[in-house]
Amino acid sequence: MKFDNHIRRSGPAMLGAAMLAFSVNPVSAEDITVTSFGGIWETAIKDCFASEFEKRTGSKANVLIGSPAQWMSQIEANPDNPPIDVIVTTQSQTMAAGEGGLISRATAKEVPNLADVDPIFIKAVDGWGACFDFGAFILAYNKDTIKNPPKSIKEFVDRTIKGDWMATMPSVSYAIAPDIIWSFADLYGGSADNVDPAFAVFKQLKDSGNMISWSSVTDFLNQMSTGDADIGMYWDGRAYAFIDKGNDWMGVIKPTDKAFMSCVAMNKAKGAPDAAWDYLNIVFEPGPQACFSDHLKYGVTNQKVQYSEEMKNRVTWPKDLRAPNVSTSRKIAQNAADWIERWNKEIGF
Amino acid sequence: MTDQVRRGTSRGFSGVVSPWWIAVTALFLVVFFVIPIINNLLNTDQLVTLAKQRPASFYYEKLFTDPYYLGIVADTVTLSVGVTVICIIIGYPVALFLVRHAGRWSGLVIFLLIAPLLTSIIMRTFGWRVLFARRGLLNDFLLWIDAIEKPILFLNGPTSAVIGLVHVLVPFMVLSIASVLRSIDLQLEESARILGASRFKTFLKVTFPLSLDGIGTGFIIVFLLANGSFVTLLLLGGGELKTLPLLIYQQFTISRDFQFAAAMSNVLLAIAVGCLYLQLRLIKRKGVKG
Amino acid sequence: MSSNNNTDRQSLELVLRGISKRFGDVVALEPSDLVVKPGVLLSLLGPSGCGKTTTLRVIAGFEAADTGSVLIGGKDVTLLPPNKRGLGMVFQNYSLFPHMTVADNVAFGLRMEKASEQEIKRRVGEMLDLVQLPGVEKRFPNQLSGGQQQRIALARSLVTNPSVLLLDEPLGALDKNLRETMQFELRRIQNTLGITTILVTHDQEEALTLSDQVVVMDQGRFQQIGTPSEVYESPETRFVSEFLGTSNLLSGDISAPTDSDDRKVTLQYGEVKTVIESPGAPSIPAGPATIAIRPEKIVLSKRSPEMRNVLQGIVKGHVFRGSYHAYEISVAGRDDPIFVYDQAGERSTDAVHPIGSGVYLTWKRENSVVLRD
Amino acid sequence: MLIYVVLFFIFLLGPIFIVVSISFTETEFVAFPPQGFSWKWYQRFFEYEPFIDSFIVSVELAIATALLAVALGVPAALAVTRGRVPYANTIMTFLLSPLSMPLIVVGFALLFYLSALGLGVSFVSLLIAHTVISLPYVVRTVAGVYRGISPDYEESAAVLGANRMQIFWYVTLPMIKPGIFAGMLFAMLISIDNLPISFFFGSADTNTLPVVMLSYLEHQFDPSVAAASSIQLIVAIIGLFIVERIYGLDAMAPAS
Repeated sequence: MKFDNHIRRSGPAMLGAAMLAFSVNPVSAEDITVTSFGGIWETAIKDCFASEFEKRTGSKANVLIGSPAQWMSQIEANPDNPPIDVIVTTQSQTMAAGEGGLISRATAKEVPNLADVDPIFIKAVDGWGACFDFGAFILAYNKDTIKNPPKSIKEFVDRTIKGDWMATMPSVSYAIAPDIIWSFADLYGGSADNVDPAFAVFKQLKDSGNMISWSSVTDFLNQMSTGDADIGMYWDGRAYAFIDKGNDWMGVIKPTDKAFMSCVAMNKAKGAPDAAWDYLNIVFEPGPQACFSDHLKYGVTNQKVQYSEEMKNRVTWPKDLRAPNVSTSRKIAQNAADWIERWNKEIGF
Repeated sequence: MTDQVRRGTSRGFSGVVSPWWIAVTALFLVVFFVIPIINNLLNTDQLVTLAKQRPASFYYEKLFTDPYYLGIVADTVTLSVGVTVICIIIGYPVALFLVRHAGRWSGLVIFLLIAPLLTSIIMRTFGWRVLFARRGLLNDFLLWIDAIEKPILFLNGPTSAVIGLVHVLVPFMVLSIASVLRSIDLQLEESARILGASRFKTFLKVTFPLSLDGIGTGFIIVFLLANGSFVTLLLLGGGELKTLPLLIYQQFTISRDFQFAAAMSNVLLAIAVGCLYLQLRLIKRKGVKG
Repeated sequence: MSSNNNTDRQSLELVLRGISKRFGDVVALEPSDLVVKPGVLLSLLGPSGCGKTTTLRVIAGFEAADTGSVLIGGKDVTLLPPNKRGLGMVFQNYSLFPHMTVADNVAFGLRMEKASEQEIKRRVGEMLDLVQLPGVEKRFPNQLSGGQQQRIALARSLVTNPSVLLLDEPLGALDKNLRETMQFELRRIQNTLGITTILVTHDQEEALTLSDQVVVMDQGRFQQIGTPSEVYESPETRFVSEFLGTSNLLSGDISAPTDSDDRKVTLQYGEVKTVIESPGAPSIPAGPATIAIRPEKIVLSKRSPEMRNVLQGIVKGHVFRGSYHAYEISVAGRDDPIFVYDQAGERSTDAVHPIGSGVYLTWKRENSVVLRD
Repeated sequence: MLIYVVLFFIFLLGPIFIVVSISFTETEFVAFPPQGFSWKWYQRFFEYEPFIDSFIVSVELAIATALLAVALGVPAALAVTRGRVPYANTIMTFLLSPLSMPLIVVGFALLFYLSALGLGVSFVSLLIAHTVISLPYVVRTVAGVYRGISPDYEESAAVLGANRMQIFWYVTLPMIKPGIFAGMLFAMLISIDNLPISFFFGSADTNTLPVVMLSYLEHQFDPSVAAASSIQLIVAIIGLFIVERIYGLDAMAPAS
């Protein structure tokens, strides 16, 4: 071996400065970055909102996949030049983002279509824009193993404790756990100030050994598919979408004692350009909303939306939903940490 | 100048490396690790949240006096130590095999060890879920051989979480132990055998003590990784098994109580750094040979 | 000495002046002086931890001495780094670079000097011839035996014509037979090149065989400096006499110095009082003292010889060791036995003095030496 | 012994095997054992832009991270091992300390900090964050290898007239090369599988594969995620083979 060869061979290991070659592609001023959850959510946002925005304005709407906690932190870290222009958030996150100064308050002036949105979906986020879609917690069950499904949440609870089936419910690690805790409290006679009734129920469910939990929407489908659970509380849109994919064995029951409701809001980040308003107006427009509903099988919030025949039967109408009012929502957000701590201590899954 | 005392002014030959070589790296870590962490801990009360605002002492008091949180801290340490010990026990023979018996296959063995690390943690965990499910392979098998009458709930408990963690971390342990075993002079073992020690005794009295250094290194890595992990716990433990990292994750994503998260991070960091320092001292004492 | 080379360095004198070194609270080397004449092979001999390696590392420049200076050929190199001192060094484990061929290893020093490739090729060939390993250029160190590696290490250290060669236990890793062969080899090469050489060893036989001069070290101190026969025959301290082979130590009382070189030492064993004459340094004060006598210097006889230094004893043990008989003799009133090596006569494996017989022990006065404790 | 080792590897590779086999199922949902055989989920991977884009980002990031971590980690590892550095123990602890911090905390803290520095949500930010957490692996591996190499080699070179840079370049570097490769490999593994940090720095241009996979998985669970996982595995295996070719995987467990 020549000495020089040896020198050459040891060379490349040290050169590490190539890193600066990679950098962010600059986005033109007109383009905006909007957000979405992954999978079919992303498809729906792209097909119904982003492409419509691009068609009308000629600018691009980049769709970013991720989660609200991540986006809020990103906006908060870069208040003057947020990497995100339109953020998707849950109810309590929307209020936190609004009061924390991360988002601009949208009214019918900036987003004309907000005028047609059912007011309960504006109140649900204390007027920080509005929810654009909503989900109801129905009971999804395995038709093969459960011939006589429960009619209501209370019946579901009782028969789970009795041991009629293996049941599953959202875990404390799921983003809207605090809302679910309040809903149970409300159902069993408590309130945002008194969640003891809810915890009494959770305790019984836990002790029965017949209840497990799911921590993501697909987690639930796995549990149902693998047989870990026979029945569970689940999002209506998700259940319908799953059934439509050929899973006839899954059945859905709208509980008679009001399904728990949760909705998703969309807002403009404070430092974002005005093009974001145009995008939001599309999001709240009847046509794109119907498109979204078709994709995700969820209810949407513009009252002028023409649902497909199928969706008309499926959507749980606002009057059948158990939803917190504004002051309750705030209390939920404030008490979330304490409730979760209590859940950790007393229930544990 | 003959008798002039020169101590301290000239240090002789200190090898190729200058102590200054640490400076850039240390500066990088200070700028991009230490300062951000400190900065973060000091400013958590200004973050956007609807959670109740309380003084930091409230959280520390809770962590150190509330039996529940003391339990969490204890569970965190127990889990990390437990997983580490299991990794040592099941990984040691593999390391021994790799160094002593694999011969020219050692490349393949190492490859197989690393392969699991190349897939996404999400999918690795998912593989376990399929195996452990109530109607999964494992239960089917146990039912088939009549070992059980009704499916066992493996998932969403400490068992599956520990198995998942061991699965992810045991390769690090094997590699750490193997690198030390490799440096042990075979003659030492041979002379012990010639002196009449049984195979087992030789292992116990010669090989094992000499390999403690590798176990120490493996212990650090596995302990620290276990100590900070939450994805496996989240996906396999079903929240049944609560540790500090998992609670921190909860605070970030659900209740947005950043102050509590910061307090828990500090406790976790203190545990980890304390353990790390202890281990390094131990290694230093045991491994000063040449 | 190869003189047809412009990189030749003359064989130079090495001087240590008041060198000392401490590591924390541990004194590795007391202030010491040493002069090594050009072309001399000097051994630093002593047990491990005696400071011999520290001394070598100070000469090489790996350790900075706390005090004193190092002079090579009259030039003060104390503050020069190792690569500027023009030395050659062979380490105990050879430390051949495993990722380089033999040729690249040997050529390393020349490449650092930016010698031409032609020159390098010629010098490497010369060196491999010198160490009697021609033709191994393309091999890697791990393809060579221990002895071969040793030779290559030597070739590598000599290729730049260093002014001083440092050898740190160079033969320690070899087995006994190979070690003896290499001792001769080393001496041959050193003689051929006439290079000033410092050898660190803990093997007294090696030191005595190889060196022109031996420095016996203990506890960071140069205990004695001299030719091999000087330090062997006339040890000055108890340590030197004990470290270099077997010695009988007799303790007694020394008289004050007189005009002559001789000192009178009174040995008192039980009732018996014997006066011994021995040469001793005038600096040794009167009082308790020890004298040392090598076992092979004692003559045994059945009848009282007509000499001055005579002790009486009884044979307690006997071993035949091929070239000599070893006796263990007890002297009344003395706890330790005295060892005597008696040259074996022709075909005699039997002891001349059977166990239990009484004998007289005697030696020439110049064969004993009074020691400093 | 052999039986034990075989069982061990069944344990280790079992879940991987399941994932890979699921990626070939014909069914719309994740099923094991897989039903039928089909490439359609691989097709889906290549058609679904976020998968491909994030995959490229992940690979670029892993390589850049490995290089930067080596450039920063190797000198520090050498100095701490044999540089007569005061408080070497404490400094080593410090260098390894990013290991001990929950990654989610590191990610969160760095997001705010780097944004304040003006780096924001960018590839450079991601690179810095990933380097911070990969550094300990490089330091540890290189220090392990270096500790096992006798100082005699460097001293030999010094006596032979080499200055510091020459010793480093001709002697030290070639001898620690196995450790550098192993460190780089570790750094890449850590980077490519990282979720808790990448999560905070996700943007349309900087989402990494795990971030996209998690988001996809949470909202639409079909076998394409298994296909994405398998592709990641294949690319990583190719990388491993390259390393094996250059240096041999034994470097992952250097004799120390």
